[in-house]
Amino acid sequence: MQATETRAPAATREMFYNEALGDALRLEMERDARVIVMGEDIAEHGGAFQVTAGLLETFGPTRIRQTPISELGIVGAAVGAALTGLRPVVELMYIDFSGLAMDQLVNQAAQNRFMFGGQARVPMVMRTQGGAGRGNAAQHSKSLEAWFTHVAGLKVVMPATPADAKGLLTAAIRDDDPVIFLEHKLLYRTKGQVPTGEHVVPLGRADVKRAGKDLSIVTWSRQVLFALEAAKQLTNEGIDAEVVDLRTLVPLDKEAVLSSVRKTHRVLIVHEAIKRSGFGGEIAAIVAEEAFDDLDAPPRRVAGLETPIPYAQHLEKSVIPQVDDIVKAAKELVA
Amino acid sequence: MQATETRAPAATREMFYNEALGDALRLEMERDARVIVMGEDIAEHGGAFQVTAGLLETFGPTRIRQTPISELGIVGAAVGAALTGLRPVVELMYIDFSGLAMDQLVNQAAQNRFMFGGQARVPMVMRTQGGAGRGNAAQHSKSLEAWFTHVAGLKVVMPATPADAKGLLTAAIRDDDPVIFLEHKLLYRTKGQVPTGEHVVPLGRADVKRAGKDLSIVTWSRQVLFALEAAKQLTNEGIDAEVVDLRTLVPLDKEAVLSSVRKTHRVLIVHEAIKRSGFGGEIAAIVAEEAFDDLDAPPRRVAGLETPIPYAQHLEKSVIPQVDDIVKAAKELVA
Amino acid sequence: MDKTTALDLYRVMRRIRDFEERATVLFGEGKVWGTIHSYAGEEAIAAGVCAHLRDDDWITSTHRGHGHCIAKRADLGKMYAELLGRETGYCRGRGGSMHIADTSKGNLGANGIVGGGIPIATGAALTAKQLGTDQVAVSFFGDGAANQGGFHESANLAALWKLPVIYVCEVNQYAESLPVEREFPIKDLERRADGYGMPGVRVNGLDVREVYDAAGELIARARRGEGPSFLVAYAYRHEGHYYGDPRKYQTKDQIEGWKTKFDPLTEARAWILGAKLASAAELDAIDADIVREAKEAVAFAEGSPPASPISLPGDVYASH
Amino acid sequence: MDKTTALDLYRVMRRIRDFEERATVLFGEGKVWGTIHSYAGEEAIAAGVCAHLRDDDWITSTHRGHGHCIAKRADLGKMYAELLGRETGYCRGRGGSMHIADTSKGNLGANGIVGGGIPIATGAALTAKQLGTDQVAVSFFGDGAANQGGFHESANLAALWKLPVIYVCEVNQYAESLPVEREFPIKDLERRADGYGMPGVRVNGLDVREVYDAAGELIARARRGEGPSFLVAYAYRHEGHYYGDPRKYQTKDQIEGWKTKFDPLTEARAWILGAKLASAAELDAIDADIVREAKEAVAFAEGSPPASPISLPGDVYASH
Ligand SMILES: Cc1ncc(C[n+]2csc(CCOP(=O)(O)OP(=O)(O)O)c2C)c(N)n1
Ligand SMILES: Cc1ncc(C[n+]2csc(CCOP(=O)(O)OP(=O)(O)O)c2C)c(N)n1
Ligand SMILES: [Mg+2]
Ligand SMILES: [Mg+2]
Repeated sequence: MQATETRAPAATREMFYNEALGDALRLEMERDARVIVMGEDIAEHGGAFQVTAGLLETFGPTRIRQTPISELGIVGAAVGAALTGLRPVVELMYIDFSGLAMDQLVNQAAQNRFMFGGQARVPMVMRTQGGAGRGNAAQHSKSLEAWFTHVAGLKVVMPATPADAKGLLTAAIRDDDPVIFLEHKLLYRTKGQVPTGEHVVPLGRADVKRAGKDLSIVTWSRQVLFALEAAKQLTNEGIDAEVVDLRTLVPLDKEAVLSSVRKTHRVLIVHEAIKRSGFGGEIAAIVAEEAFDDLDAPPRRVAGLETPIPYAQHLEKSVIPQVDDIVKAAKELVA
Repeated sequence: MQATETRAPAATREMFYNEALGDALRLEMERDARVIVMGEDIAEHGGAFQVTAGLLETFGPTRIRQTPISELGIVGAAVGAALTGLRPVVELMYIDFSGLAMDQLVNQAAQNRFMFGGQARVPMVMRTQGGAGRGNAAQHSKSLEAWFTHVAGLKVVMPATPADAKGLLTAAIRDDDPVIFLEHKLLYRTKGQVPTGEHVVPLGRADVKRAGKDLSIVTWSRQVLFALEAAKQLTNEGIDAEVVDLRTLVPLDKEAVLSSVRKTHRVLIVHEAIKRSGFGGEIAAIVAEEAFDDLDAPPRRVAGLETPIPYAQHLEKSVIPQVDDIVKAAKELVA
Repeated sequence: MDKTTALDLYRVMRRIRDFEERATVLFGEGKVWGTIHSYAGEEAIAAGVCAHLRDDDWITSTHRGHGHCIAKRADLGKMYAELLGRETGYCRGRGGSMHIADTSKGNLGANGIVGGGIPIATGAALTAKQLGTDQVAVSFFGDGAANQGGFHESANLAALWKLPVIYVCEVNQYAESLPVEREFPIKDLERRADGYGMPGVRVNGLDVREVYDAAGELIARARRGEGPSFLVAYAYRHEGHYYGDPRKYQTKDQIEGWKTKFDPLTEARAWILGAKLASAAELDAIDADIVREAKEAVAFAEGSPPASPISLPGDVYASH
Repeated sequence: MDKTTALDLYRVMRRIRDFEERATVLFGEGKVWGTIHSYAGEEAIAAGVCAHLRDDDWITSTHRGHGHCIAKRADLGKMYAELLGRETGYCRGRGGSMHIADTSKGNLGANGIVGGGIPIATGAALTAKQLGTDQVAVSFFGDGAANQGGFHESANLAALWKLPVIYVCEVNQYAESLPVEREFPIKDLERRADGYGMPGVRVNGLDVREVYDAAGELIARARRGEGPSFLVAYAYRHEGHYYGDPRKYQTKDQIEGWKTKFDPLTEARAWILGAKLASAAELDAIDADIVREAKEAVAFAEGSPPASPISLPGDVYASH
């Protein structure tokens, strides 16, 4: 089963990103009794980022299962539950903790279907959040999407807006494969119009968040907001940037990237994760391989410095891409 | 401290790759009492791939510490031992098991120095092996080097030959940072001339294993052997391929790659890991970014298919690059 | 114990032993690729436990998983076909010995990660609890796996939530080359159950009656909603860790002597004959039956087409 | 207990309390970035344990680590400087509250990964064993961390190898919003020690004498080469999980009442006065001293330059 887009979006309402996620969870839990949520701090407290706030009251402690601190055990239990008929959504508080659960995600969830010759499905979602910007330092600020994209059998989703967050989480829950759903800690309190009621954004479709003709900025998650701001500033310089929000890294909407590049002939890839072996390398490689002759300039990446995330605020800012960095790179690229 | 190259290599002797690794361990253990080895099955049995064979007899069970099956605990103990004065070498039997120990590698070992403002060093080596080709299926055959290269604070080494294996392992043990040392299960029984006595290959230096002028094949680990074989076959087609063996992925010898590409104007990147977000994407991106105008053709990658590794022999072969695949891609690239 | 039950147990044990012997031969002939791990010596455990399980109960198994699979009533032809890398194998040749699963019988798979199945069985038990059924999950794992963190986390979770899962630890004296006394600082592993407030029961894993009785109680308890338990069965690994293990770490007695000194099949036969539950002829007839069915199964496997090429993304993803 | 020891314990506890109160104010003033976790209510544990440790003994600490750091005789100025993101901080502003380390005093660092320090302390103990010294390692961690797989793996390893490590579990009634009775299926966590064949000792973590005595024995035992142990200290977290925690999961009594009902400092004062080890005036003088030194420390921090820019690769790699 793969979720298909809802045609006529209902009315919209302004929501915070975390609220939109909570809305998706609530609707899917109402729709399907097999959907349960597991994780730390998700019940009375409503989750470290208040995504599950209020769900305990509606669904009770058997469907909103607050767990002890046992990441491997929890994720593994979700794998087992998914294999046997539930559709668990696990909240892992910080993506940095995924190192503890990687075995169950990579050796089990991702591979079960293939290893068992198609006998199994693992319809689970692991929601977690990454990124710097709150002074949480090196063990609570990483961006690790590239790890998951390098695993055959996982899908990887990274919404940038409240509406996409809701629509993609709905699709992820309905998907029959394990989905790694990556939020950003600084997006939770961003606002946007979100369709009320059922809202599905199919996995695997990028979204051009701003059309432009001079260069393509390919990005995802929080950097979409930075890229949009940069694009705005760039108009002052007479530069018209297109902003392509990948939304889903796996499956990748390669055609969206390539067709944008074929139009603008220049590509700037922006992500918060460290540059070395970040997913931006993959995008740059694909563009270079498949749109070489369309490029009027080398592909270029703006990404995090190759360092753990420091604590002090001015240091933290200095190691992850800022709007200015995007503007500067875009200008150089177009020059 | 960083190891520097030994100048006048002593006499050489033909050794298997696993023997060369054992030789490095033995010499370093003789040289420095702080070096200990920990891992599963490494004592009487000599390790799953016979790298530590004979070491128990010489160094006894306190320095050749065979452990229970507790990957997180073992790797974490190595971190603690390294922080306090030992220089542990951990053998993790299969790289696929690193999912269990990722937290200690990534949140602790890699980041301690930075997080503590330079107070600490973590001189440890995690040796493990990856790759397909022995019918061990999806949980014992992965190539996961890209994960480790995406972590600030780790170094990543992947030797292709017995001599490099010995020299790089020596350098890794002497290095003051955590080094992920990745062997390949199908290299252990390959042979080559290896300097006897002390032999150091500094980290961070690629090696041109074959000079050529028509294209650069950039690769590492077992695929170096495939690339050399392909280069041989390509001479029949009048194609003269250069084979650049990266040897160390972090730190990367970027200059070696770029200068080869500037000479040949064509680059083919080959690795066994799945292509999506493999380290080849990083190389392709760097080449595209920094040698765009030198390229006469798009960069190209030959890599594993995006699937877990299947069991059956014919299937296993079908999902990882073979010599023929390299030959074919090279011909197309040069055409 | 009644005759039918006794003979069923015997039959399962013999079927497992026969499978392991035959798989070994096939491996020696170069027909099996990769690695295989023989369950010989431990048959009473899988047989005694799985006798209480319905097809809708779940198990998770290990790298040494043929026995669990057979005890959970797998089709032998599909098992052999998998070892031979055929399209008719349980995993269409994609999994091999270390990943045989049979979801139609509730076997959630052998596992190449030591301890990997423990959290998964715990999750299956959560499904039963969540859906309000009386299904149970059993996780089989070795002594070595008991030192994995996943065991600790799962046991705590299961006990906290009173999940219907039985953790069955098969102490076969080794984790690869590491003898059990170098794995644990304690002798009686079942003591660990107390730390989770669950029953810990020790059984002689050579005696299928003892396993059967103890497992029966723990499984019934789980079905009644009384929560998880820890069953520790002590036995001996007859063969090396894997086919081809040079066994440098073992004495001659351990290599040769154990097979006869500690053999659950010999014990089962002696018990059945002694208790006059069946005659030697009846047992021999069962043995013969098993050989016959095994030969048919191998023939089926050998006559089957090789695994079909990998098809992407369908082999990897369910939704695409 | 002699007067010096008693007053030293009191002094450390008071210093910790003062630090937490002052850090809270600084946080409220927007001078501290990120998150802080107050150790108020648990001071007797760090003080009682670390009193037995030499500078060359090691500890690993937690996200709630200020107390351990201070008890291990850290420089307060460098601690405040770290919270304020200054170059003179322990980690040059790179670590912050959750990563303060002081390797010169054997503090191998606070840790943002719950349970992350447990294997590391075990490894430090391995160093002591390997080098034949009588150093010991202590791992402090919370009740929540006791359910991490790393605890299980480390405890087994340490007991097996008789490593000189003491696992000190600080049961402060919560793991974030999860109350202890929803974390464990058992009430007496110290029972888990038996599964590793190590002593498990329960102490009242509000009573610094009790902690001191129990820790003294276990540490001496470790120094004598008799192996690891598990010390479980029960206390109460006075503040929320972190600065700003809305504490929706707690009652008014838990939020307000616990601070006074379960206060190790009140208890220590009462004990010292009751046992006539010192007068109220002497204790007040200590308190005043502590305020003075704290003010100096804060002034040092506030007068220090901001953390210098990140320098690569030197900040990340030692060899380059
Ligand atoms: C996580 C992990 N670590 C190590 C291994 C390698 N390995 C395979 S089987 C085995 C021994 C397992 O011992 P035990 O659990 O007692 O099972 P047994 O083989 O004795 O049945 C080891 C170490 C593995 N497959 N997975
Ligand atoms: C591996 C991991 N999981 C979850 C968290 C989030 N977290 C931070 S503190 C905490 C609670 C820890 O509880 P406990 O060990 O009892 O320590 P306490 O905070 O009570 O001192 C949690 C869940 C984390 N930091 N690391
Ligand atoms: Mg065993
Ligand atoms: Mg706590």
